[in-house]
Amino acid sequence: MSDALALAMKNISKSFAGVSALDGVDFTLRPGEVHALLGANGAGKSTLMKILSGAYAADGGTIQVGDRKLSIASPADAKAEGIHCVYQEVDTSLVPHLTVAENMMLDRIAAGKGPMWMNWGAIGREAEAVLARIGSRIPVKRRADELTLAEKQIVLIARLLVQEAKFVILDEPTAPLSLEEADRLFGIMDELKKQGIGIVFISHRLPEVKQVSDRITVMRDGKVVLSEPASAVESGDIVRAMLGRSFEEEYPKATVPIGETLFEVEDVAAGHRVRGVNLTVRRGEIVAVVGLVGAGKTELSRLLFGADPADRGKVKIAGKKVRAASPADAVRAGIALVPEERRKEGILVGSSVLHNLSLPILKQLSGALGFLSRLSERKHAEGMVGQLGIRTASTGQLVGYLSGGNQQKVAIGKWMATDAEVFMFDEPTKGVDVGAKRDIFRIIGELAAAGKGVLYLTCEFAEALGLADRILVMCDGAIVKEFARGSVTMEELLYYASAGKEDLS
Amino acid sequence: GNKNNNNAASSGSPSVSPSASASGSASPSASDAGGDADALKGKKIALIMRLNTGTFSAQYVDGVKKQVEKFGGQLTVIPSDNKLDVMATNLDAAVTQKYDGILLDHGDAGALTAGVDKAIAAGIPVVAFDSGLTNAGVTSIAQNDQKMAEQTLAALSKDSGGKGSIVKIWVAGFPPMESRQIAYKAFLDANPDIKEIAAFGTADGAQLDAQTKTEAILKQYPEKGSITAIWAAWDEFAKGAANAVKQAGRDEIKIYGIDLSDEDLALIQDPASPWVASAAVDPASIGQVQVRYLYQKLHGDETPPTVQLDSVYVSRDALPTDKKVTTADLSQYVDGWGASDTGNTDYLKALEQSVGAK
Amino acid sequence: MNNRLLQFSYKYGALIFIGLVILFFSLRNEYFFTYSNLVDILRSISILTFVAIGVTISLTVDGFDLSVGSTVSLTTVATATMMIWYELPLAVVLIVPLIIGAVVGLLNAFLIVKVRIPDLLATLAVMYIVSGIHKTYTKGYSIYNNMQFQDGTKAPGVMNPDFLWIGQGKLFGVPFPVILMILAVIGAHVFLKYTRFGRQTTMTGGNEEAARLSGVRVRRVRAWAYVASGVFAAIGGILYTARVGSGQIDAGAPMLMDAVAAVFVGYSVFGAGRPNIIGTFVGAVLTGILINGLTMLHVQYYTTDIIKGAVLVLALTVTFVHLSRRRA
Amino acid sequence: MNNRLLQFSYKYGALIFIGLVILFFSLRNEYFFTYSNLVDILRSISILTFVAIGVTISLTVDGFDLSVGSTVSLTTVATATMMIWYELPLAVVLIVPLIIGAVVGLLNAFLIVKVRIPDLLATLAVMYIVSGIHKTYTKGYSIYNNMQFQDGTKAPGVMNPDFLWIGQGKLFGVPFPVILMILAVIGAHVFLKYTRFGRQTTMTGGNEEAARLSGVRVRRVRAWAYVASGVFAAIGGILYTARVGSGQIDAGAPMLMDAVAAVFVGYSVFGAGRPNIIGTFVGAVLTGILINGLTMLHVQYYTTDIIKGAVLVLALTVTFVHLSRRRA
Ligand SMILES: Nc1ncnc2c1ncn2[C@@H]1O[C@H](COP(=O)(O)OP(=O)(O)OP(=O)(O)O)[C@@H](O)[C@H]1O
Ligand SMILES: Nc1ncnc2c1ncn2[C@@H]1O[C@H](COP(=O)(O)OP(=O)(O)OP(=O)(O)O)[C@@H](O)[C@H]1O
Ligand SMILES: [Mg+2]
Ligand SMILES: [Mg+2]
Repeated sequence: MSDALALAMKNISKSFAGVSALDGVDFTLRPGEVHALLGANGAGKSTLMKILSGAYAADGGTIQVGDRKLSIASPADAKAEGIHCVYQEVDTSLVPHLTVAENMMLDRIAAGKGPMWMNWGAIGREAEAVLARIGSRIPVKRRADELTLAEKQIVLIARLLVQEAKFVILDEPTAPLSLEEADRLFGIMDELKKQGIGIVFISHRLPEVKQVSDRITVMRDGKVVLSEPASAVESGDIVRAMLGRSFEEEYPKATVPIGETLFEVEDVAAGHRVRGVNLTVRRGEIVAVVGLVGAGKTELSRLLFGADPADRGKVKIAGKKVRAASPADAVRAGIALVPEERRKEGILVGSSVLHNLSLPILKQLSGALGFLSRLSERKHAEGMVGQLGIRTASTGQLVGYLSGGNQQKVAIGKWMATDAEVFMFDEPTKGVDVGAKRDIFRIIGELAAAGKGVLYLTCEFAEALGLADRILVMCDGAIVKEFARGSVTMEELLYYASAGKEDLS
Repeated sequence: GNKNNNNAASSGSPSVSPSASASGSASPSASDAGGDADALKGKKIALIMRLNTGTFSAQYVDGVKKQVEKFGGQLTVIPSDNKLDVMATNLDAAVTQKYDGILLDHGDAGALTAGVDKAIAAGIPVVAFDSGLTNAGVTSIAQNDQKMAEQTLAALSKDSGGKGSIVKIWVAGFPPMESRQIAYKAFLDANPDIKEIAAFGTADGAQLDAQTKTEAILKQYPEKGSITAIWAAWDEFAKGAANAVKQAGRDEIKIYGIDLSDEDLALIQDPASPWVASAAVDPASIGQVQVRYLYQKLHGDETPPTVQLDSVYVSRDALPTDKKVTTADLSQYVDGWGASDTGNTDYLKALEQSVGAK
Repeated sequence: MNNRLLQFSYKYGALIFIGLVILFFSLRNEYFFTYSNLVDILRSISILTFVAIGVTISLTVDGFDLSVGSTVSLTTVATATMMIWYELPLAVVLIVPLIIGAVVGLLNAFLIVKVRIPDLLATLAVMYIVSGIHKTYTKGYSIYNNMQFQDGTKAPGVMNPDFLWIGQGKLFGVPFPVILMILAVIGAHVFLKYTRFGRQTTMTGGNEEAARLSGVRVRRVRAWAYVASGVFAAIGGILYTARVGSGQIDAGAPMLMDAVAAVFVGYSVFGAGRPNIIGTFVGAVLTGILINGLTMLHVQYYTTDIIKGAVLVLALTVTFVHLSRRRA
Repeated sequence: MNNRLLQFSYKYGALIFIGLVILFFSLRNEYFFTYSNLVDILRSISILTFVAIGVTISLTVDGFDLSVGSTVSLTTVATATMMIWYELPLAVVLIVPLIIGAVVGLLNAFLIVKVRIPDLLATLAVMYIVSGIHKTYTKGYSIYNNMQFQDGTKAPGVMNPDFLWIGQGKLFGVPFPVILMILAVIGAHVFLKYTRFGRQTTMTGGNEEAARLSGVRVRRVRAWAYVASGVFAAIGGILYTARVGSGQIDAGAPMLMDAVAAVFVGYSVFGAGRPNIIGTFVGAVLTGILINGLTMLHVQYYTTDIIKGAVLVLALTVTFVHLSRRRA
């Protein structure tokens, strides 16, 4: 593990349309180490790694291995140097209508190495063998668009094994994984480490970072602010470095009086993904639905919101039956959903903050003949930006240019002025930094205090424990257990989420 | 619109006078006409067209259809959407499907020669209109495009006293258009006092395009008298130009067109319309004559390789003002229109009677 | 390059370009820049503009409508036959084509929104069907005053003069189709920009799923966009008939591509980079100016095509070079 | 409905449908199912198939190429003028059009890949330009043997008989264009499916970003797809000239929509839901069969359009109802 073989990025800078994203960043990765790269949203982690893997070109700086300078102008160049990356968004790396096997061999087909002609038989066998090595039995002939998120992640990691990777970048690989699946991933990472492969590991989950990494580098605002061996830093130091101030994780749920029953769900089901869910939410109450990834939380929220058709089930708001055949019906009945896939479903990245915020309340903002009042629209947006602390240059800014956390605030903010009584949040903190996270918790607390009902769907058990008045555990499409606030531990939640119905003995 | 290729066929060879050809082949006596008539009944005839839009085509098809029915046959119209490759294919298919006789409307020698040879080898007679075919055994009927151009241009020259500024609306790319251009050029050379001040035209959306562009030219020459006349080489152009001139109130400008359908005739008759004259062959009688020659071939007669149909000049002066005329009754007012007996024979007349009797 | 300059060229490039074209033609020909010629140009693009507004609306919800050309053809012959074959009153003559346009739009909407056939595929199929219907209906004949039928009888009717006035008349010295066009452009622009339903339309085009999850009834919005497209094409068809005074077969076929070209030129107006009504209008005006001006310069029609294509490339290059710079 | 049945109908629906159509026509007309008629059908679609293969390839990388029709027109007149105006040797006559096709493809590629104009917009502009060029080149005249020029002189050349053989000759009793077409279909299919570069093309179309990040030179791949599209259109143009024996103006214009329709029908073959060569071929065959068969049944040509549209709707409905079910 000498530094002569280490990969070093020196004095890297990059700006987008005049806005600096990276400013003189140094970063070193040694063979056989796991180097965690941390930082708040928008700190520049992904940008740095995209430069390393050739997806972006740096404005300045050098990349070298030992004393040898590399010129990385394209992903192909990076791969030729043995640098491979699993990007944050798995879907950007898979070709949906091709098979698992082909997706695994993507780089090889792309690289122009190997035979001119495709031997589909041999490719399939090789793919099966590689998958077996990491304990997966995904059928290699299945189309990539038929896989679950976790399976896609596995395919991408298997793809690394097909290559002769020397350096591997994993950009938030665990974000969509359950703890179990994450553990399996860590096993695979260990395997890679033993082979002398250097790994960059990006994650927002501090405990797992401490568990797996050898070294930790923290970025803030496009600069490196901390770089130490993992054993030498405490979580507190890391958070302080990320935010530039100290921070106590807090769940600002004020105790509010819980009112009468507001939201009743009876026997809602769709296929094998949601199998007859019953739940209630009362006024002022935050009910968390926790479960591993793929438990069916997202699907449940979509069914309740009318985004997908349910096979059966009844939904009532304040005792009145709701027939939500479409999201529009649900909105009219007083249900709001902040969906999990923020950029695709929560906001319109190509539209302004103003237009995003006013979309669900256009009716309130328009007068006779449906003409919009531009003045009240602007006032509303400005009020919301102030109230939620959305950081944006102006309300005319395109939402796509905001950072992840601020995008999420827009996705929440658009519902604030509606008549919604029931707010559903699906993984609202996914990929959101701790600062923005706290803002979001505060907003949720305020909603509860205002007598709304909140259904909070998450796979972050800690959030549920800190925030919720009641916790429902979901496993394999069904609610298997219910706990009141303070009557359950993280371990119990994990047990029921993964094992299901049997009682803990 | 109609597109033919005179260059290869008709213009080069002397035109056969209709009466000569008719008498040359009309040998059978009336007595065996009855037997012949039965043999000629129930024929399956294919009419393969390059293009089938607009009133001119529709009237032509009508002429063919009526005549075939009068002979007791059954007609299948196979248009080709202005695609020559499709037309060649349709010809091949008609041979494969063993029609008794094949009529071609427009097209192009290059595309059709091979297919026509195949048909003739298979014993299927072929009569073509405006196709420029020179295969042995084919009778090619053609309208005289140069003459139509000459007739209208001569009238233009006469009406304008041999001098003036004219606008030409014309498009290349279609053999009949190109023939008309030849006459036009000769005309300009021969009349140095007549000047072309603008020329345009496109086949794509012909009518509206002609209208829009005529408007532009009218604006460019706003003084009354600065444009003497418009010569439109195709009735689609004339219709558009007439609209533009009429709407601009430039009643001093006269329009001369070529080709004549019922639709055009109505416009020419309208005293408010600037379109005053046209030259054409009656589309229906083209069809009629073509069918007659095909039946002569079916009868086993020798038919001439080319038949030139002379065009007729039709001007508003010749038309009545008190009633609407159509191409069907135009022959009452214009000599040489319609009522053509070209290609008729005694046995064909007998055949018609025998079919009609049933 | 200077950044401000680039920004400026991006936003106003298309307009400046039109200005230069007008200047050029005005210098080359004294009659070009006259009131009556300019009004002529506007009148000449009125039909195209209506069709192009329809295309713009369907493109706004990210749906390409290839069937507008055949809708123009169908409504053209429908309008003409109602007067000439059946002598129906003016009101009927005006309303039925609009209904036809709406029905074609609904058919498109049904295939795209319900059956979920991608827009290009569905509207291509409808294009064939509608085009077949209009030719079958008239048996390939053009429709004109007292037209002659195959059986020797004549059609009883003629074009209603009030109807023709729609295409040929003037109001306060301005051709009526021009007035209609300007009203339509303003109306469509105001609608898309300043009304609730218009906003929902643009937002649906921006990201359908996100709009749906914000409570917008996106299927309804998309359906209405196709209906609007069909109705605008139908108005185009009515104007066409009134302008040429007869019902021509296949009249609308060449209009599709011209309308699409106008909409695409419009992408570059104010640097929008997306379909927008004002841009479409500017695109149509540019088309009209080019055809008029080049005709006065006696440029052959085929050369006009090259110039049209080159202008399109130029306008789009300015816009998209800029857009992709901003993105990168 | 039974799920297996649905799955089956989805995969084989289009093929079964064609089978039924063939059966129907065979029963109705004794001449339909004869060797010579079937061969005629294949020959009739050979040009269309070449153009459609080009469209398929560009659609494979998710790029719509509207310029193929005008490329056919340009290469048609280029081929004819080389023989008739300049009497050039056969080799030149065959190679130059291919180069022209490639150049048009490169122009498209440049605008789309470099300037980043969206595909539809760029190829529409190129369509106008190429169409203008080909008409300007011949001044709007069609090119035929010893054609007459405006100045009264005549062109020196005629079509080369060897050249005509390409479009009209037979090899082992099979028309040569049919042989060429079959080779092209097999070649393009094998290329896309079994070669590395072919897979890179499919990958790029499936997810450009993923392909790029895997090291595929996606810009190069997309560029080549447009070049291929242009070259296939050029072959179509050569075949067209050889088939009709003259250089017709605007010959290719109607081919665009027909080719697109064939490609779209192809989406439903084997339930691919995306462009694929075999599907395109099947789509072209279906077009040929319908036109041939319906003509034999004395169906009016305008009705054929309706049927073509209806068949397109049917084929697409089966595919996309299924695809959206799977998605839901
Ligand atoms: N393509 C782009 N165009 C413009 N700005 C960009 C682009 N990509 C990233 N940025 C900006 O660069 C900065 C760094 O973003 P980056 O994605 O690297 O952050 P990150 O640390 O990975 O955050 P996260 O934890 O949310 O993934 C942010 O301000 C972001 O908005
Ligand atoms: N469109 C679909 N087709 C097939 N399976 C699906 C589809 N959507 C979801 N699933 C599967 O249904 C199950 C429930 O998924 P869902 O997204 O609701 O889970 P979740 O608990 O919300 O997890 P996540 O944290 O990933 O959102 C998972 O196994 C998922 O892979
Ligand atoms: Mg990131
Ligand atoms: Mg989820």
